[in-house]
Amino acid sequence: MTDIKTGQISIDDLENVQITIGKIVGAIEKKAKDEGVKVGPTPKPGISTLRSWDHKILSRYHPVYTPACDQCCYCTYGKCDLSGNKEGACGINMAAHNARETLLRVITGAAAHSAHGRHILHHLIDLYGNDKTIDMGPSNLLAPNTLAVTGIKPETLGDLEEVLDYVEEQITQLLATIQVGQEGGAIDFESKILHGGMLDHVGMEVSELAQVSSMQMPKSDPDTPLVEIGMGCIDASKPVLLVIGHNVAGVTYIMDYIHDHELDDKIEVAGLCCTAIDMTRYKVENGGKPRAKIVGTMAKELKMIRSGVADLIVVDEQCVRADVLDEAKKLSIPVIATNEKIMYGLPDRSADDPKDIIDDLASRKEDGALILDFHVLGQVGPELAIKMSKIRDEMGIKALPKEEDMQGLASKCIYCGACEMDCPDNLPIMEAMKAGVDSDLSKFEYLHDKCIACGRCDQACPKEIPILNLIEKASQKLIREEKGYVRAGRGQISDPEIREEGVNLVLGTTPGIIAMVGCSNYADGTRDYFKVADEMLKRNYIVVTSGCAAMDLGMYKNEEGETLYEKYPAKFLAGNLINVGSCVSNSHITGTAIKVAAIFAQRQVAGNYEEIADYIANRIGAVGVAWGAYSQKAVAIGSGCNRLGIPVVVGPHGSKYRRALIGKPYEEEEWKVYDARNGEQMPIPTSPEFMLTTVESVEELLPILAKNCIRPSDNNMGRMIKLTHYIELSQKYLGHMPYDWYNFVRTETDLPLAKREELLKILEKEHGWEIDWKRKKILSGPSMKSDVSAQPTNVKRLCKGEC
Amino acid sequence: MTDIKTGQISIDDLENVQITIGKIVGAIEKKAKDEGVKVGPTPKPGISTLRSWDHKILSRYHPVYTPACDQCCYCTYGKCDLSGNKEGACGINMAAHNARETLLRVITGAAAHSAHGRHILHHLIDLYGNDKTIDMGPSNLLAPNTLAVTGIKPETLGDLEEVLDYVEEQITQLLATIQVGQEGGAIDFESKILHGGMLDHVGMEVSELAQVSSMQMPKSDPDTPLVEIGMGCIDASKPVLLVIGHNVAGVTYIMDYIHDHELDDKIEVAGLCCTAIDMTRYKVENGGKPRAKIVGTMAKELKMIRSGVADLIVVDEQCVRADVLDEAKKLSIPVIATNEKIMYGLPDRSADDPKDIIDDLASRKEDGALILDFHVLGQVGPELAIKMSKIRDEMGIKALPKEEDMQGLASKCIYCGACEMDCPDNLPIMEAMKAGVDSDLSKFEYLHDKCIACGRCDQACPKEIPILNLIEKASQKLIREEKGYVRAGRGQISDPEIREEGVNLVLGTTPGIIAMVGCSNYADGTRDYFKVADEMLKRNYIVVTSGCAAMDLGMYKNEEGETLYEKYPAKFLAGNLINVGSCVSNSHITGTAIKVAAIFAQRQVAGNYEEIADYIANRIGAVGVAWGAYSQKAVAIGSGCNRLGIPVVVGPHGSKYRRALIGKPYEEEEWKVYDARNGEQMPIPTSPEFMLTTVESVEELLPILAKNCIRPSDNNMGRMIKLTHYIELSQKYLGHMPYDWYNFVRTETDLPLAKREELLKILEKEHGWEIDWKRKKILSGPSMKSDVSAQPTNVKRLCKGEC
Amino acid sequence: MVDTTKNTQIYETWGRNVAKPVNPNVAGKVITKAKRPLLVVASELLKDEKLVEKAIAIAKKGIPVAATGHSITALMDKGIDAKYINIHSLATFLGDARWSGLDGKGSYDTIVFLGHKKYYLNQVLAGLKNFTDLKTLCIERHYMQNSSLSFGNLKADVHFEALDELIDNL
Amino acid sequence: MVDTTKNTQIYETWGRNVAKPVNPNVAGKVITKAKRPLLVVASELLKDEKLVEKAIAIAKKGIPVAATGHSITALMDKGIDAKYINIHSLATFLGDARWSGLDGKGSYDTIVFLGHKKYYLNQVLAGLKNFTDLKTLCIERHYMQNSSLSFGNLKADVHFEALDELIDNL
Ligand code: SF4
Ligand code: SF4
Ligand code: SF4
Ligand code: SF4
Ligand code: SF4
Ligand code: SF4
Ligand code: SF4
Ligand code: SF4
Repeated sequence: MTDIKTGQISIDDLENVQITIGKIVGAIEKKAKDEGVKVGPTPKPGISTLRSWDHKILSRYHPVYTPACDQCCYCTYGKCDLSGNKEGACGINMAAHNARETLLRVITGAAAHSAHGRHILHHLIDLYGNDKTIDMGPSNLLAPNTLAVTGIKPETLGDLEEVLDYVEEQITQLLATIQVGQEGGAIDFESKILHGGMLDHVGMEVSELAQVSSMQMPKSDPDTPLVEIGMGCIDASKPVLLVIGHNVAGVTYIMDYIHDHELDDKIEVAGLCCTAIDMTRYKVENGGKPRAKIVGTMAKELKMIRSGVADLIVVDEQCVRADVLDEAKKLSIPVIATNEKIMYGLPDRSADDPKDIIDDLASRKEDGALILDFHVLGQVGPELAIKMSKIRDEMGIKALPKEEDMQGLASKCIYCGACEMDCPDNLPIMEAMKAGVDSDLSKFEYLHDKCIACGRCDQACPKEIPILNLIEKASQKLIREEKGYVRAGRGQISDPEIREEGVNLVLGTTPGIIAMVGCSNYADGTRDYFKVADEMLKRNYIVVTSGCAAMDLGMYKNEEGETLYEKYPAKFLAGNLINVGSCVSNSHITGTAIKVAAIFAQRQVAGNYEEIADYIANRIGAVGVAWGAYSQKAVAIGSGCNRLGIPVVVGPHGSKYRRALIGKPYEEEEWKVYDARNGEQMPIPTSPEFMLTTVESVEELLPILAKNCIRPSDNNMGRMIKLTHYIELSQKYLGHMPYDWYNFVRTETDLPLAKREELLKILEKEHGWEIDWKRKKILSGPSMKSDVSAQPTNVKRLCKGEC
Repeated sequence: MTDIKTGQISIDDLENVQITIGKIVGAIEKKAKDEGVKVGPTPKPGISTLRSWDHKILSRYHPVYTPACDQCCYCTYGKCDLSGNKEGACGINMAAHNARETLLRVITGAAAHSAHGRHILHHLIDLYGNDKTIDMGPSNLLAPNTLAVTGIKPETLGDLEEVLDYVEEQITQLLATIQVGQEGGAIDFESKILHGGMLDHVGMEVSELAQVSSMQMPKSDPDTPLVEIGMGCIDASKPVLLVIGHNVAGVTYIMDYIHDHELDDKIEVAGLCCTAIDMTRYKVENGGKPRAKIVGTMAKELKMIRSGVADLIVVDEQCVRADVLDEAKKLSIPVIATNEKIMYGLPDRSADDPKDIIDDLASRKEDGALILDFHVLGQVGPELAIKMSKIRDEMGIKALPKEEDMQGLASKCIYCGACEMDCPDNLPIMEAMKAGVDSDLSKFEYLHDKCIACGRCDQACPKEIPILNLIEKASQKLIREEKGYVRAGRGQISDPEIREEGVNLVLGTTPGIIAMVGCSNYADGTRDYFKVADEMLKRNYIVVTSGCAAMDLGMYKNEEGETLYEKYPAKFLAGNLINVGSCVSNSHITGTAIKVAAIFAQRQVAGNYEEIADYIANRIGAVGVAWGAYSQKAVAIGSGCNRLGIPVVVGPHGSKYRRALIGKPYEEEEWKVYDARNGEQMPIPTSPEFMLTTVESVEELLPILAKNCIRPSDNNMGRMIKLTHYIELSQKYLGHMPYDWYNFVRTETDLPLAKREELLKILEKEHGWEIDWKRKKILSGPSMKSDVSAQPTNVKRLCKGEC
Repeated sequence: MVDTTKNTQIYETWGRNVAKPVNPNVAGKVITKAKRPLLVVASELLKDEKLVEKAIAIAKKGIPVAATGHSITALMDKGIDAKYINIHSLATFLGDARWSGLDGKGSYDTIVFLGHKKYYLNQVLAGLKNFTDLKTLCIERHYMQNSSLSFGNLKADVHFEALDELIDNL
Repeated sequence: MVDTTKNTQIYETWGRNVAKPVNPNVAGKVITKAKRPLLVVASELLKDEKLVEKAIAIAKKGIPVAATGHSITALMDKGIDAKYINIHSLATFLGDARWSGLDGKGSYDTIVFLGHKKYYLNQVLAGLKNFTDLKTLCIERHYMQNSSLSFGNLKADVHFEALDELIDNL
């Protein structure tokens, strides 16, 4: 037996040497132990390990299915008609099948993030080696999700491989259960959904740890620079290199090439979706200047391409329209695919001479190329963009219709209604056509912000009117003004910040964290999101954001002409607006909650998921909002939040996720927890009221956000603050006092000071509570006691006296 | 740097020790090298690594989409109407989306097999340790798929973990591409499908290597015992313990308990689906006696449960009806779930005292239990079955309707047609009802074999007539006679067998391998499959079978009262019938093809997938038939065959897989390969004509099988034999000479001897070929030369003079 | 009489069960015959003052109203029995025999919808259709295929006419 | 006249485009007007001798026949232009302008189906519907929703009547 303590091991000849992955897993766990990381009961949980925790969540938050289809088409026994909760040929019923469908979508999202993580990790290990230290700024708890789930405390890039091995194994296990003839119980598909969501956050975290550590991205930096955003900020007079996607690995070579060849001022590099965000984080650590501009979200992709401004499009992975190549071709824009996940059938030119590739694309001999070698990509990208700019100018490429053609195009409309029926939001296109005939383009302009540029109307129109192009042409003035600022993604919340703010969060004196995340499939345009953030920031909530949401929040200015990012600082403090970064940075949001449990509350993190989740569920008033969520990634992120007890709201389109988790406030028995001090049951407020639900309008959303930040652990000051916001927001946006406000009152000190007398009167009159009017005290009425030292928990074993 | 050559490594303190999975991967590859295994150009291929090979296949075999739905419902931008190949909101069109759907189903199947592999591997490593040697019988090439794909030559169970790490990583990568906004090119989704299929065979192989090596299963043994099969062979007078699923790990504890407690004669252990097959392989190595009976395929599940014969049902994973618990409950049959993938919402009793579990289930306090601890399972299973047998007898449980109630039930029918509309095969149920009213049950009996027991008719009937029960009751006599024999799965084809038979296969003198695999979703009952096997065996084809197909083939007897297994030996020789084993044993079928390339043709295997596939595609006349394929696993298996150039036929229900790969015989340019001797192009016969297609009836199938065994490498004798069968089968089943037989004639010696003159006349008259009648020689006409020393290849780089 | 049953064009399908198209008089009868009907209105109502009027007119016939989204803002102090509730919660509770309704008086049997986003309501209805026995009636401008009964696709003015006729039939 | 358009009940949906139900006389006209029709028959034909007769009668009107499955066995030596082909191959080739037809005389424009398994034909039709411009006409006993035109669901005797009427209209 050979024992090695330190140093590098190189194994030249493995004959008769027994090394197994399993053993190394054990070794790494042992390492954690040796470093004083006590590993909890559930490192690397399998499908069933945390099942009892899930069943606890699910006993309060009932799975509600709103099928996106009455049929199942998984196998050739089918299609099966499951309507009315019938069973299909394999015996599965509608409820279980919809849970299965949701699981499939959740693990698709988790796979997208994890596969992204695997790609960028391989790439960065190739560049910097396994020993490259993970550095996230002033933090000892670098990888909260990873540690809580796997028990592994990664310190180098190399350590992350094992983490992904685990995630991939579990995703494969879950994908297996999608196979016809596997799980039959809806409730156990639900548990698997939560498992998949949890894995997603580990996958995201790995991606983020790798890139922040290796790419000189900001590390827990509240003072990151402001980045220009909007279609209006792109300087079309320069060659424009447009990047679309989520994985910044390849484009860094382009950015470096530009910088090294002093082309920074000669070329406009702009991005769509999360690659854009990460481009603006690349090398801006310690005051670096962002080297790219942001165009916006997926809802801007087709608009931007159709504008014809780009001279070259580079795509990587995720949230890239499938028709980029076709659309670009029409406007003589070459496309370079740079990632195995999206290859568009393009010829693989990775091993070719950059000059040949540039020639073939510039001459339009080829519409595009697949380039997986980033050195080649780095050179081809900028040089081709410069070349194409000239060529396309000379060709006189015209993108949108000419002013003078607008009326004619509108006149072609036969008012068949196909476009409106096919538009995901049933936007009033025919009205715009009608007005367009009279050269009134204002109704097209009106559609611009509401339109998510999906292109379905174009596909539907029997007269082949380029509807989206009409909208965009009519909105040229708007678009020119469409510029704002986003604060570059700051990365993790640091340990000192957690130490400072943790207590306020748990006691409720900071009224809550509103995490505004997700995609751009809004029901009613982007400005809604601005309204939500503005309102909640004014009310001192911490607003955390990322990805597409973070971008859209930067597109608007308040009355003073400031964007929210200019107005609000980005520390982890009440009333701050924090852009953590791209989609994979969402792991910082759950990570923050875990860090509060770990750092403020000193809970053991490693391999101790249930206890951490239980802590968060009962004490941290955070609500996620993915108002425009459309992707499988979004539902994966949401499910990961849910397993930690963090509720998530999605906009109305989110109903197409097929499933929600909704509590029943009228079922008193379901709103109880244990007091860990003695194992006795105690009632809790009916908040969060849901784990996942849909909401129809932002006016409805705002009071819901305030209400669902209420937690059992609130002290009286905290509860008072939260209740004040709930009542005020209900009055402001729904025009009345909420019906259930009194349910959250434990004692008179929970009542908003200014309205205390008035509210006490209501409590007496309408709810029959007994009031001692002399002392202005509540004598009887509340169903809960105010006891800040109570230790609410859902987990019996965590109570004193239990195992 | 510490270098270790041999011995065990235990790493007690990993501080500053740099070990990475990646490095160990490198080390294992190095090990392979040191052992003289040359690793080829593509070990552990990523998504794009074998893309150029795929594009070669796909340029001849065109993806053909028959959508199972006109819509896409993947994300909340949708549902999108893609009809007419329109684009959805993300820009994907119908073709690409259908390729994506197929990919999703393929990787679901691959995940099912790989997750099964991971489960059983973990379990067996726990039992036997990492060092347990992989033993598959007389074979040096133990793991042909694994070696060809990954370059790893696994020798112990522990070696297999890395193989699964690779598979899981790639499955996750592929699953990521399902996410909205990833791949847009149908052709690249197609390449990903083939990648997924390839991974599936590695996943299956790992499962099989692990179980055969550790569970005393037959190892390349052509003389395995015959096992009783059929609902008729179950002795209902004993306690019946029924096992359903695919993963034999848990049930081995039950079998051992029974054996150790000398209960073998006191309890009837029977299985459905592949667990049944593997139960009959367990400990039958070297002449062991099978310890279980086989009931049959998934199409027997509901029939068997509804018969009420079982006293206990134990389920593991895959191909288990989702309603087992509900159905069993109605007949007071307790259900034990034993695998995380199927938990049915049952309470986890893994840590409980077996006695308590038995009490709770026997008293029907609980309908079932989840038991993940196999020691507990081993005890609970048999004891509970024995107990329940008595209890259920005493309760007088009646399952099927009584004879005297049949007419009454049939009379309830209002002839609404709902059942027939909902029946996957639109079986004539109303006719049977009509006759049933007159107490004529023969029409119900007629349905028995055609009915796949999906239960959809029951779900549909507004009068709640238990239709399936009527069918089964009417078929009691048939069912009692439903007994036959299956030869227990023999495992791999050994190296000596390959050495002996390889030349006949490549030259065509053994006319081909017909691999009859897959599930039981037949269009017209099970007897069809028997007909196919019988016909092909008589014609000296090698028939290889596995899983459900292997079971169904054992259910019938020929005129002499013999099952095919009794009639035909099980060596790897012309005219033999080989049951390799369960579903995961399908890896032996592709493995055999790889072994022919490796052992007979001496091709390098390790990490040399393309060359191996190219060899097989051009030289090995094998055709897969999955006549009743219904599952995602089946399409995964088929896709894996396809990447190796092995064509696959599925029955008509297979059209619901949405996609086929079909060649165009009229496109001459597409039927050319290189001659590796000089790089020149040479025409090839239009066979295989497809990589994946559907066929309507077995009468149509039989000539197709014969035709599609033709390969460029056939010598004249071989071609003559193949052509003879093609012509004869066309005449026998389609009533005429095939239209294209002459396309396969290169010289007069390719012509069937007995008919040579007649055929030469036809060639002269109808096709204008020039014949030298004196010498009976063809002077001109054929589009191909006969040149056995030609070396057909699709891969330019493999030609002499190329890199 | 307005014929509201003609144009049942749809963009996507859920399955083989689709809403029966109804005319306003039949719709009126369905509501009148209901033991305990509930009118569920939503925020799209606010886009047209006329629609608000119709909703109020229906409610005035003594039908309790669940106001989802922020539609309640238009219905307060109008002398009708309207209460705010989130529609996803409402749909969950509607299917639960243990829920005692918005007013504590027990469960509903016929649910009438007006003023909703088309795609959102169709999802909500998909849940009700598959997991409850409730009768659902959509009196929207769009054909709501997942309802039990629904108007077809109507022009705005025809829709108002139809609503008037329905109100007359209550 | 037989009305073959009434019962278009289906078990599952593919999407919003469904076959237009046609009566036999219209079906006859469609075939007659076709530039180059093709009758595609399949093995279910063999289950009923009468069906075979009808198929032959249609073919005798000069319509070439693709015999899929093993249906050719009933059509040989009947003086009609019938040729065996696998239906999945046929559907692939039908959509390919480069294919010159079963007889080398070029592509077809109207494809008539008879004697197929319902689920199988609907899949084949799903391909044709989405990826070709061909007109497809199903004269089956079952309503084939993925066809351009189709009979509704018919009883066996009505079906034969309808076929006769169609034949009379050729
Ligand atoms: S689940 Fe989706 S793809 Fe399947 S039938 Fe329904 S809408 Fe179509
Ligand atoms: S998985 Fe089940 S419900 Fe779905 S199509 Fe197959 S048999 Fe039907
Ligand atoms: S592009 Fe805009 S207007 Fe057109 S369908 Fe999509 S969202 Fe509606
Ligand atoms: S689809 Fe085209 S023609 Fe029809 S209403 Fe819309 S814009 Fe007009
Ligand atoms: S993945 Fe694309 S086609 Fe499918 S629903 Fe989403 S946007 Fe529509
Ligand atoms: S159980 Fe049999 S008869 Fe009933 S629908 Fe299924 S296959 Fe048809
Ligand atoms: S569904 Fe029931 S009532 Fe209708 S025809 Fe079939 S058996 Fe008779
Ligand atoms: S052959 Fe098919 S049905 Fe049978 S066990 Fe395998 S996957 Fe299941």
